[in-house]
Amino acid sequence: MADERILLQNIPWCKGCGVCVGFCPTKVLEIKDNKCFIANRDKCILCGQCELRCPDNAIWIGGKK
Amino acid sequence: MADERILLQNIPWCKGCGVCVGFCPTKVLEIKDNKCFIANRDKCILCGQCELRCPDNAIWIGGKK
Amino acid sequence: MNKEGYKLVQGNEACVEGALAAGMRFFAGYPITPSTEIAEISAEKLPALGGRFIQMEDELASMAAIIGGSLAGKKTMTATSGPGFSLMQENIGYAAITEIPCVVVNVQRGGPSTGLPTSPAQGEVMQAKWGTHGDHPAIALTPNSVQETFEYTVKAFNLAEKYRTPVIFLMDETVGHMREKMAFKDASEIEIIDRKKPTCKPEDYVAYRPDEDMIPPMAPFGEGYRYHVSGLTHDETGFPTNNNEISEKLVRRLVDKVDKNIDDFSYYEEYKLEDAEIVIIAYGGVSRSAKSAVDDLRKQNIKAGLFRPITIWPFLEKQVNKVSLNAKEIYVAEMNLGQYVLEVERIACKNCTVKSINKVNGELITPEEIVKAIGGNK
Amino acid sequence: MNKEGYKLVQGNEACVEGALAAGMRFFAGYPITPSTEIAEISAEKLPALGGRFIQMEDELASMAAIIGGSLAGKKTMTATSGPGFSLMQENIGYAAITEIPCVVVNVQRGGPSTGLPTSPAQGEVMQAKWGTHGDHPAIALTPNSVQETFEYTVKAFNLAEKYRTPVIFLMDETVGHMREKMAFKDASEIEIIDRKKPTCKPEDYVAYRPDEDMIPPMAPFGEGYRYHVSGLTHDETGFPTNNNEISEKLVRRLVDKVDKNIDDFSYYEEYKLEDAEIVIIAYGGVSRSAKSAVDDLRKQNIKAGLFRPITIWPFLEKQVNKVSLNAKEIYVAEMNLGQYVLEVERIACKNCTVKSINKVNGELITPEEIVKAIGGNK
Amino acid sequence: MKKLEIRLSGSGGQGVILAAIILANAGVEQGLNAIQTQSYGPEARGGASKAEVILSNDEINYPKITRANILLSLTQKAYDKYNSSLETNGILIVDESVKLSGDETFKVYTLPILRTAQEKFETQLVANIISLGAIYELMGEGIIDKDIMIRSITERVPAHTVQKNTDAFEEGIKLARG
Amino acid sequence: MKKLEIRLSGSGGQGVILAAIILANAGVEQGLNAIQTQSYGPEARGGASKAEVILSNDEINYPKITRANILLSLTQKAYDKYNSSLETNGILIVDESVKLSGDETFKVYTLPILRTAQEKFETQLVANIISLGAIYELMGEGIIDKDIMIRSITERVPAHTVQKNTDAFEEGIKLARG
Amino acid sequence: MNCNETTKKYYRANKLPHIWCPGCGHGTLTNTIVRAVDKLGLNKDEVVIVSGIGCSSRAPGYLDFNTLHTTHGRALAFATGIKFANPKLHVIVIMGDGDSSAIGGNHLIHASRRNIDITAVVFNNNIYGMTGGQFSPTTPFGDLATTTPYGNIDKSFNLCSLAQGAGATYVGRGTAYHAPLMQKLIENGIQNKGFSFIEGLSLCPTYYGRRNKKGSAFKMHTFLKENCVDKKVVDKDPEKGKNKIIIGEFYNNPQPEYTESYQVIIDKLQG
Amino acid sequence: MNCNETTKKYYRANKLPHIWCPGCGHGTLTNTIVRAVDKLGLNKDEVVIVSGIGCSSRAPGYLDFNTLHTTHGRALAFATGIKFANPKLHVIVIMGDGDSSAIGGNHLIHASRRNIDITAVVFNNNIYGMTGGQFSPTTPFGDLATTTPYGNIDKSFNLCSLAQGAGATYVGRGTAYHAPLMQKLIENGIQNKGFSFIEGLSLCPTYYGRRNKKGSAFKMHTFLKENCVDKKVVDKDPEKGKNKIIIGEFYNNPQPEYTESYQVIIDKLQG
Ligand SMILES: Cc1ncc(C[n+]2csc(CCOP(=O)(O)OP(=O)(O)O)c2C)c(N)n1
Ligand SMILES: Cc1ncc(C[n+]2csc(CCOP(=O)(O)OP(=O)(O)O)c2C)c(N)n1
Ligand code: SF4
Ligand code: SF4
Ligand code: SF4
Ligand code: SF4
Repeated sequence: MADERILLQNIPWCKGCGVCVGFCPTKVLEIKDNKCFIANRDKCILCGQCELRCPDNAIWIGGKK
Repeated sequence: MADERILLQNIPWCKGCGVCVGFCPTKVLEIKDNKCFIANRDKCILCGQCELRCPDNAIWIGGKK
Repeated sequence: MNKEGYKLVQGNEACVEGALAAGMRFFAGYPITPSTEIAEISAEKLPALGGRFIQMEDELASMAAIIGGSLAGKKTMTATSGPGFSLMQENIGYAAITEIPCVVVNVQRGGPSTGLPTSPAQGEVMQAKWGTHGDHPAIALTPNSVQETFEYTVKAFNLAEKYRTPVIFLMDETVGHMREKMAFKDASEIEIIDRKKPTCKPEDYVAYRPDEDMIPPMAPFGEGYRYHVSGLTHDETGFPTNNNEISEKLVRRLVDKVDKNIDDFSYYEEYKLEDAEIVIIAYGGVSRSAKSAVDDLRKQNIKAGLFRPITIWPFLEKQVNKVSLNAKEIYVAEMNLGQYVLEVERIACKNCTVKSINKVNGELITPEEIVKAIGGNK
Repeated sequence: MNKEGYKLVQGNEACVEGALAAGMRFFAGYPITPSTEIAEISAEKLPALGGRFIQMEDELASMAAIIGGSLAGKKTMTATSGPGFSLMQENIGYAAITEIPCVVVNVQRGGPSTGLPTSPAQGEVMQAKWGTHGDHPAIALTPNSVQETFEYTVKAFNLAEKYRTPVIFLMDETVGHMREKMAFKDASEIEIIDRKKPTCKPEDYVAYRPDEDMIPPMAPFGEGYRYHVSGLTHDETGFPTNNNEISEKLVRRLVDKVDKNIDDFSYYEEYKLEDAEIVIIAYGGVSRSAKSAVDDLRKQNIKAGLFRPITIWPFLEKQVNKVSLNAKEIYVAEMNLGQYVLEVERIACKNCTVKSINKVNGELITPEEIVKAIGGNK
Repeated sequence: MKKLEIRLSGSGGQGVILAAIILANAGVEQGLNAIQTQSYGPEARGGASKAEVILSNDEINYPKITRANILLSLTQKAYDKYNSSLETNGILIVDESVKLSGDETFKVYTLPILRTAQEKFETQLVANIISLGAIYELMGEGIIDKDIMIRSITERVPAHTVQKNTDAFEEGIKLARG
Repeated sequence: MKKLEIRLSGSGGQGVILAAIILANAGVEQGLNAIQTQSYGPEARGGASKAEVILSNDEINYPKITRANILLSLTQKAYDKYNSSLETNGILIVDESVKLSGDETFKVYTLPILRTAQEKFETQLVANIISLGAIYELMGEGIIDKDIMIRSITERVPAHTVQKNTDAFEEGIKLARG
Repeated sequence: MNCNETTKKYYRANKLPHIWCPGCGHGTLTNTIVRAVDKLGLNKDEVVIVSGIGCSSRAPGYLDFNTLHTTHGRALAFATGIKFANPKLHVIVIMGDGDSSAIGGNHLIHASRRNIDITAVVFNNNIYGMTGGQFSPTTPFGDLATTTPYGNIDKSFNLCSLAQGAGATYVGRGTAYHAPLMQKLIENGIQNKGFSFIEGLSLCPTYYGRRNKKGSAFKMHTFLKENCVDKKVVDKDPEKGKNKIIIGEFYNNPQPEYTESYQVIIDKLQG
Repeated sequence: MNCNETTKKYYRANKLPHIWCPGCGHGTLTNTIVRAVDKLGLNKDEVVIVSGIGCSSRAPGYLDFNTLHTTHGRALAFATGIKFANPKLHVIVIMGDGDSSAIGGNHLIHASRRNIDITAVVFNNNIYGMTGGQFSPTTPFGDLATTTPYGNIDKSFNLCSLAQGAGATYVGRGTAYHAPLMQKLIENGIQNKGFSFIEGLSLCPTYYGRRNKKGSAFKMHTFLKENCVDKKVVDKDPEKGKNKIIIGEFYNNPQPEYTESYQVIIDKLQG
């Protein structure tokens, strides 16, 4: 059964610090216009590193919106 | 050559705490009227315990007055 | 206890008895002469009542602890003297802006600095109002007898609870250390005021939204009303803001809730004032000498009277103004170099002469000294 | 630096430059907005001059350290803001009773408590006089420009040294953080006063025996004059006493040496006062708005003028009285709920009406607000 | 009785403050107005110690003694310091060890208080209560009932010393009777 | 010139305060009266940041701006907050990313400041100095000499960025010239 | 509320984003506290979060508990009052390194000594963040700060040793990078009936990082990753601890708790 | 002056007798300082003695040096100012246990941390003497004091561990009974270029002794004699330290001194 969860963001909370970008093992994320941007959603392995590391609770793995 | 030194006191400084009395190994000292009193000067062996212990610098071994 | 219910009690002890009667169940303090008995007696009496005493590491911590204790729902007090009072100032301001009720007793001794630790003085009258930084409300009461110490400690708690503000109980060594008769009052004879609690549901609670009386209801931590408390300028929700309008409104309300209600707690004594041309103003220990002096002066056919503020802060403007309208001369007698007199002058000097009788030598001003200063014999 | 010798300088920086020019060689402090630059710039500049900067663990320690440093012979300073100023009070009283010169800078921000850390206010005017327990002397100066910050920091040191007393340099965030032109003065253009040292032999030195000017010469520790310094009430030798007469004499002298010499350091500015019927009294940042307001009012044919105290404590009784004799109305404009106005009222209310213009919202009072309060247009 | 001002002086540790408290307490129990004060000093340890009691039917305002009606001095230092504060026709009670200045205008009772304490009770600690007995005796009759005094002592001294102290009180009365 | 009031606004970290300081500094070097202030806020981080400069031949009393003659806004937030403070015939300089309300009465210069910084200089850090160039250009001639401006920049930016910043300044002038 | 479940449950999401700078470690550390509370299933109404003043001390404002933002350095003294007045409450104190160990050092050692049941969490970023980058008692020797323009000459505290030496009965150190460890330490700390001290190495890219050329927030995380070793590892092989920062659980030694000891007195006198 | 030679040389004999109670250990401990200074032959003009407030803190008044009696708890902060302003001075600080570790705890740990060349001597009588017998942070568990009428529930500090943990580079403990040891520790402390902490167990027969039925001053001396064991003895045979108070030199580990480190900066900038 495929994981129903997906990478979610709260863009206004994101400060573009790049911590998630650095930790993402599969290079899903990039910084664009000072915000985190999901550049390669398909590469996401739902490892949760971004969620664990984001100081701003601005990115997480959650139920499909 | 006999030790020229002798047990001396400054009575006004003495508070009669009895510490010297307790430490004197030869029972030279007594408390009388709330002051240290040299009851048995002849027993004094000039050990200096009283001087070392007196919190009030009120008794010491010194040159003959 | 004698037939009329009196007992010989020390002033500092009376303060504790009053506090316990008022419902104090938490005391945090740090020893300092001449207030130490207040801590010691609290340590002895509180636990039997289910109350708690803690000796903190210093006065900064003591003040912090009673604020914390109050927020957790207890009526709390600390007691100190000059040096400790200076150290408590920062957190007194915190209690003021966060509106957390508590009572701070200062048994005044000779200053400045370590000064004369065992002698009476009244050097902290101005500090009781101006000691902490920034504009803030100030209530301070000053007893002049053991009985009054009991009764006004109760009132100090009542005012703290009612107005949600720290109240300074300003004693002096004379009153703190003297023993005289005191009537222990029964709980039923004493008016006790408890802080207003929210009646709304927790989700509707806006922690710093004042009722019409300018005072927001206060929920103790732990009862389901989760809210935020901060010493930063905050809005009605309690969260920091630097909105100019809200900031101004907060500080003004804090001060107004006390100042505009002064009629509710204008405590004072008038003695032979009806026809007085010479009015002595005195408080605390000195007022006892002043009363004797009035009697002496009257014997010399000098129409003297006494106005004795018990509420020292806010200043009893209305009453002092009235007194000054009928007086020729006002003499303010204080064990300091002239503190309360500054406020008296401000209000009264349009109407009459204001003079100062001061003493800072570590002794209570005597009736003779007052009589002499006023120009009577003896 | 431009041709006329001006440079753009921040107020807090000017304070350090003034201090260095005055001879400050020791700074102890603890960071706090909006005074922090004073510590930072001191840290940077002192060692090259052989001076010393130390960041202490808190403000209690900072105040203690500058007293210690001064006793060891250095000119010392600390800088803080409201919360830290409250914490320094106990030891400010210690410096007062032991007569150890030092300068305490308070760059005022919004209070009470943590309040509005980055906004201007003038909430510590009364605290600067009454913040520590017991009767004590108080000198406080208030600059209103960067240039003046430089110059009056020098004077603050001079007064501390001359009168052997802590001097409060009461800035506000407006002045501390603003940048404007400032002329760096050459050492030769600046009057520098150093503390009076004993000229007698060590064995004849009586540490607290005042000369005729009420001030005892001061020997730094380590130069052969071994003596005792205590915050207890002491006699001329510096040793504790509870002799009533000596105690009274000490406290009175401490206060008198300052109060009775007020003519020596009555700093103030008068602006268009000659024919003024409406007098604005303002100081620090607000006085700049007040000056603009005077100009605006004059344009509307309202005879307005400005009296600006730079010496805030002791209160400039003589000058304010004179001003009040010619004025119809005095308006005291302050970024607080009315502090300096209390003293103005005390002195002036016999002679004219005294009104208050207050603002505690975290912003500088504007010229318009003053004009409006006075009843002018705009 | 309108007003009775009593000063008790001695050296720190002699317990004159406790004696004063017992007396004031008895005054209150008797239904009088009573006030008790004492002087502390930073240097009080070992120095002169002073306690005061005012008894009165009327309200007592100024809480300190202006001129004492009765002065107790257990030590020379205390006597030297306070004897001038006794009113002209007051009563002075001193321990026999005190040397008088000689120009006393008031009634003087020189009593062997300290010696009695040591000899009869084998402790200096009761000197204060012996003194209290003497004061009580000389204070005048009918001001405070004796059983109230005894009760006051009983309440305020450590439980295991009650008997000794009430005995000392009686001894003080005896000494004063001469 | 009697008095020129300039407000620079943007978000925290964009360096508008430094730009203001450089401008005020140049004013003083020019021999003018100049005053520079800024607003801090406990929440300043990330929020709107504001700096002000007043230049005048006369003494400057009230140190804050009443109505700006020139307003720079680098962000929407800053524009929204401050645009009402510009005087009717003042000059508004905004980054192209800012959406205008549309009812501007004043002269508006919409310039690609942030983009230019990024594209030409590969760093947002010079946006403030580009803005300064634009302000300088639009401020009017003869108030401050250009070499004084350049010197002021040179003195106040980190040594290794002087060239970049003076270039940015020139770029700003160019942008404003259109 | 657009956020994950724990955030929804424990944060005052309408107060977000918080004021911390981009990449500030304080956000990550705050999350470790939230997760610990969640894990233990504490009743939100009975949790009190107290802080002093500083960047770190802003944390309580974002958390949906009973929250108290006090004066600089005094958080533990306020917290002591709360806990002693109502021992049923779970009291967690968040402090900065300056807050807890410069101005607040005395309260730290005394709360430790009393062993009062409070869990103290220090967000240690080696600098005073809120006031713009002055050195703190934990700034490493030689480092730059606005008040050490020539390099820091102050020795720095080992906060864990200090707290343990003063009497804390649970002591551990985690980091913003080692978030799971940090969470576990906090859970254990809360469960310890007594004073628990947990140091969390944070990171301040804005002041400490920039001035000392530590690179981006991510780079600072990497530094923590590479330079910290768990005590357990070092215990086995001390060589591995050389020139490293030791993290992990240092001390866990329950002793009589203050409010309980006092309750014994109350019970005796009332009983 | 009717007294022995050291007293004559170092005391302000006209201020004697001091105010301490009969048998108070503070007098004896003060003498150990005087003898240490004498032994080292320090120039009296260059010796500064600083104290806070308390019975112990009255000591400087009796000593013929540059003497400073400050505010309660702040002695080390004043002393830091003195030493830092004029590093040539020998600064000795005398404090009580309350003075140094209750209200003054923060300055103690920070002076220790900075390793500034000050010799701190604590007269530890386990009680607040000056204010009449309240418990202090060193009052043993269970003991009586006016503010612990039902027995003390506070854990007590080990002052030496606290100072050492905070960074003091010389640490030792003596007692009023072990006067010669005490003197030696002080000598070593003064010679250590850095912060030295010496605890001297004192005795307060008046408050601590009386309330806890410890008997006469002499009996209290005897207690110290019988219950203290030197660290050296315990190091050899740990059994001997069981239930005893350990005394002696605990730590002697010179490190860069604060005023010297600062001088390096001055020299570099002026250089
Ligand atoms: C009494 C007092 N002194 C100083 C300050 C100023 N101040 C606010 S926060 C702070 C230090 C912040 O550093 P830290 O505690 O390490 O926390 P961080 O901001 O780094 O998280 C200081 C000095 C204050 N608010 N109150
Ligand atoms: C700020 C302040 N708080 C309290 C006091 C009162 N006080 C004076 S000495 C003292 C404690 C004395 O105990 P300790 O330091 O152990 O010394 P000791 O008297 O036992 O030698 C206290 C609480 C004070 N003087 N100042
Ligand atoms: S870690 Fe969070 S705040 Fe930082 S860039 Fe990623 S989503 Fe944005
Ligand atoms: S030890 Fe000293 S004070 Fe005590 S009795 Fe002996 S001589 Fe007197
Ligand atoms: S200044 Fe440092 S500690 Fe403060 S929010 Fe920014 S990164 Fe975090
Ligand atoms: S009270 Fe105790 S410490 Fe103080 S002098 Fe007396 S015996 Fe010594």
